[in-house]
Amino acid sequence: MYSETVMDHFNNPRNQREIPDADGIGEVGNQKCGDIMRIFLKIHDNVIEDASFQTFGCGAAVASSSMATEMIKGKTLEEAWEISNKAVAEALEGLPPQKLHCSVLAEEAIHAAINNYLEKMGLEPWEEGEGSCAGCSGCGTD
Amino acid sequence: MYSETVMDHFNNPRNQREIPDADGIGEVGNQKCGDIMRIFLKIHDNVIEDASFQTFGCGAAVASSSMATEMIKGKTLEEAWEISNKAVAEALEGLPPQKLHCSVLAEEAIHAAINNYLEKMGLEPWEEGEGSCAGCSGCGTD
Amino acid sequence: MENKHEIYLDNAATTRTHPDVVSAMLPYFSLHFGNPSSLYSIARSSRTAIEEARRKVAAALGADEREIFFTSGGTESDNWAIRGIASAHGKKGRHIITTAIEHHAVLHTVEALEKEGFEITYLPVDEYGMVSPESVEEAIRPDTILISVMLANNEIGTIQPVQKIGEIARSHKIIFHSDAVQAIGQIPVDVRTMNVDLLSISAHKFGGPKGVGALFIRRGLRIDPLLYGGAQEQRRRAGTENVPGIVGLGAAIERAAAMMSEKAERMKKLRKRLIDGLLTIPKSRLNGHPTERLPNNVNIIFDYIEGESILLLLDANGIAASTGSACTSASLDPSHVLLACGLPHEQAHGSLRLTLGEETTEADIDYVLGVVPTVVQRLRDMSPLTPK
Amino acid sequence: MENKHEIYLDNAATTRTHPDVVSAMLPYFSLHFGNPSSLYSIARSSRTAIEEARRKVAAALGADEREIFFTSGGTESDNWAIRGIASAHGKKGRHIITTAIEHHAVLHTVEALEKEGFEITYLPVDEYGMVSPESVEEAIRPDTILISVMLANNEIGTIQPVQKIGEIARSHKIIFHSDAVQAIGQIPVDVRTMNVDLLSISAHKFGGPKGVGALFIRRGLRIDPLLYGGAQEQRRRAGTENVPGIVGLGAAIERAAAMMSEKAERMKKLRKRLIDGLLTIPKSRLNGHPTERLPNNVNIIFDYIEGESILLLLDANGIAASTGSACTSASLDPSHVLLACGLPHEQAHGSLRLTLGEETTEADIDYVLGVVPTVVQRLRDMSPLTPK
Ligand SMILES: Cc1ncc(COP(=O)(O)O)c(C=O)c1O
Ligand SMILES: Cc1ncc(COP(=O)(O)O)c(C=O)c1O
Ligand code: FES
Ligand code: FES
Repeated sequence: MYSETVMDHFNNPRNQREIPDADGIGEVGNQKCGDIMRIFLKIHDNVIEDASFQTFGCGAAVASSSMATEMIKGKTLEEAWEISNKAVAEALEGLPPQKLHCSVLAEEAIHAAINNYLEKMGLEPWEEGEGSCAGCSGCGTD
Repeated sequence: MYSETVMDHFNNPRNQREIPDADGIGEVGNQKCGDIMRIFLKIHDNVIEDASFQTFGCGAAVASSSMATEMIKGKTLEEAWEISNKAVAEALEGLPPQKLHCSVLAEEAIHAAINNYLEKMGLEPWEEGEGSCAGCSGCGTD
Repeated sequence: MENKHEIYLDNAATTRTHPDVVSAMLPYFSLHFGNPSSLYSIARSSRTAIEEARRKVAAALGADEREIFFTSGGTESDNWAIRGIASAHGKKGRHIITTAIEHHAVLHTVEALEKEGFEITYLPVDEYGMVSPESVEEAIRPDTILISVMLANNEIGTIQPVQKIGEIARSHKIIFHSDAVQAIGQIPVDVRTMNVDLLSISAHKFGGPKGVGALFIRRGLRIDPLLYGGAQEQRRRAGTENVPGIVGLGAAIERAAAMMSEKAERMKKLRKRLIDGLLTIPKSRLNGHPTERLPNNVNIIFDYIEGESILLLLDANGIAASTGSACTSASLDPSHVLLACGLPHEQAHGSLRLTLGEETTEADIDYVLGVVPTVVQRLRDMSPLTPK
Repeated sequence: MENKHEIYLDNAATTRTHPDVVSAMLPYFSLHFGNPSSLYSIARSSRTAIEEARRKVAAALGADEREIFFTSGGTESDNWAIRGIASAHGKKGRHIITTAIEHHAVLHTVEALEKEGFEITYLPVDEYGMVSPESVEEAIRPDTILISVMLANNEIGTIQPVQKIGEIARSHKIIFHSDAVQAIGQIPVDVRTMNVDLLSISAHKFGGPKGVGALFIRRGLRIDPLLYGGAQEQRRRAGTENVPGIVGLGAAIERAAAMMSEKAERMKKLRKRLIDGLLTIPKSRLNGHPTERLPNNVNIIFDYIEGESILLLLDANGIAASTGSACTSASLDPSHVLLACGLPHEQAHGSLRLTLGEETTEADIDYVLGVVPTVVQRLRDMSPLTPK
């Protein structure tokens, strides 16, 4: 059911660890959905120098976290913010329809971590655009 | 679905012919049911000396006619009258439930032929007892 | 086969599962036996096999693979199509149009709905068993929600003008179901040109195994499930998938489609030989349409004699045939199809159906043509109806 | 099987069709392929084979053979039992009692009836997944027409007190259905001592093929068909019989019944070894009843980690297992059974079900006991829920 890339990121997750002195931490998801994702960012001069994750969730959730952290490393905050769940899913070579929400979770976790950093710095949090859970039919439809 | 005896009587019907100078002829059944049975009797001194049949119908109808004519030969009219459809079916080593009405048809045909003889002789026809189509669920139940 | 002479001419009742089809199925019993819904790798072959079969069925019907839903056979497909639409669209209207000559899987289903307050129009057929598209159009009411007309009849082989009926249904925005159980492998079936929304098929009628079939459901059509439970088949048909059966259905339909036109030509030649030979028997008549009929179907009435007796004597001569349809052969009822074609009762009890198959040879036909006249004569000698 | 290490511990999802069962089925595809409803002699073997299978199923259930009706599987049996009773007895009353932990084939069917105006009572279960007979008695109303309680649960293996529930149902003259799909071949099943009127089984859960099952219908019970059509199965279940499948069901149930008590003993020993070993992992708990459970069922929660991830890592190690039930593994829903047992959501997402089979060995168990702790540790390291 999962692509080889998903299985590779699930079996060999990149950046799966805590960053104890993280500059921004974002946690999203809820236990009812069966997915919780936490993303840690180390930020210097508006650039994400390091990123890591912790995830309670299915294979797609783990792979999405792993891929997302890889994708944002070295990016500016603006660039990272623009990484959509679609981009994560595509980088993973696709996700089954019922698992798309897991990539949405990754997008949200990045946003949450960036906003956490911005708030710590006394800045305005950025606003969510379209996308995220809006286009996702995961929760509560059954 | 049929016993060996049924198949034997179907494949080698006994007494299947007309008796041109029959003393009694009985015809029962109707085309709607898909079964018509005609029984011919040659009667001497209250005894059935010869019996024969013609049948339009299924394997069970043919076998029942064949067996019934065998069973009544040499019998008195009273004895022949008492031969029930059950006796015919038993002599055939059983009939499938949905084919029991075919043996009923044979009982009725015998009765009709005897009464036809009695009427020809200016006698009262005998009355049907229980049994016959009463206990049969063939016609019109579907 | 148990007899010396064994000539099987009841391919409309069921067909031999082709040995190649059985070979295709075999690995899915004991080797790749995983539940297709399972995650782990050993179940992946089951899932892949099902989806491969779905592609094959879709290709044979000109459908999209997401429009193919596997069932337990033609009966379930027919029941599901009709009840599923009645249940999902019953609020919009409670009128259904069908024909007098449908298979019992359709007729008894609409009769059950009749008891639940639906109104059913049973369209008549002409003497050849043909439904007229005009009669369909005339029967349409504002509350009509479904039209169900079979593609080809199982008893007399008449092929209906479903494409025209489909056009009419579509122009009135009414859902159109067709029972194509007898048609697959015999005549081209294309769900788009037919304009159908639902189409039933059954594997064992074209060299596949018994107990598996499919329902084509046009993309976007709203239909309720017949079987509720697990999330299989896009949540529309619950139950652990019959993996070997589905693989067999796929293999059989691919095979049947590939050989269809060649086979149909051969069947038509054999059919002509058989019909011409049988009609030399006095007081015999062909049932069904002379040209618009399944290439393998022969259905003949011999006056004065009854169907089951013919079958038994043919069987004694090693010929497997049927009268009416197989599923009613244990019952006493005359053929509802022949009655609808206007035949009287005694004749509706007395038809002989011979349906050829890919294994049928010219020698078989000639043997049959040698046997039938004797059998007919023998039964006519026995019948009180035969004129002197 | 595709992997090096292949340990199949998902026998509740489906079992390997036993090679002896496949051998029994094989002649009925291409050799004795006749339609059982046909008259002629070549179809006789099909008819005989079906009736022989019916005797075997009846013998295994303590039923009369005329009380056994073949279906396309457990799902159809459950749907038929419930909908057939609702339809035949709906005028008498529209209340149905079932439990919160039934299989979806029961739950989604009664939910569909709910939309049609039936009222459903979903009985709660205790923390072990056990229904109390008292709660059944209390739920009975004058308009109750059906009680449906499964014999053994497919996720946690808990065996219900169906005999007592059956007594209560009978004393109130209410029809009682039990889904025994998971019980056959594992624990004794006798329809008379259980006091059931209807009982569902499915062949592929005990070494038979997928796509075939049966419904026991007590003699004299009035029930409507689910599938309308031909006159098969005493006119109660239409459709050309899946002869090979039915033969496989018969062969499998005979085999399963013969080896049951020996197998159950072996399963219980292996189960104990597996449970004891797994519970040495910190923060782990057994779901389901400690003693009243299927001999082959192990269901464990490991705190802080999620089910699918466990499965994927076990699969990478050649172990086939499941979380929840197979048919929902593609969905996101937590287990409705574990929620009903009172577990919080994150735990209802995280159970590991291991169901042993006749091929399971002690070495398999020991291998699993070597793998699971590493997998659990790895996922706990990854989880934001794991306390430091
Ligand atoms: C036209 C038609 N429809 C439906 C069916 C039912 O198919 P099945 O017996 O496979 O359920 C049949 C054959 O029995 C048929 O000939
Ligand atoms: C308890 C229970 N009931 C019903 C079913 C449905 O059986 P099937 O998948 O054979 O239709 C299953 C298994 O899937 C089951 O475990
Ligand atoms: S995060 Fe719960 S479904 Fe999208
Ligand atoms: S004679 Fe017609 S059914 Fe008895």
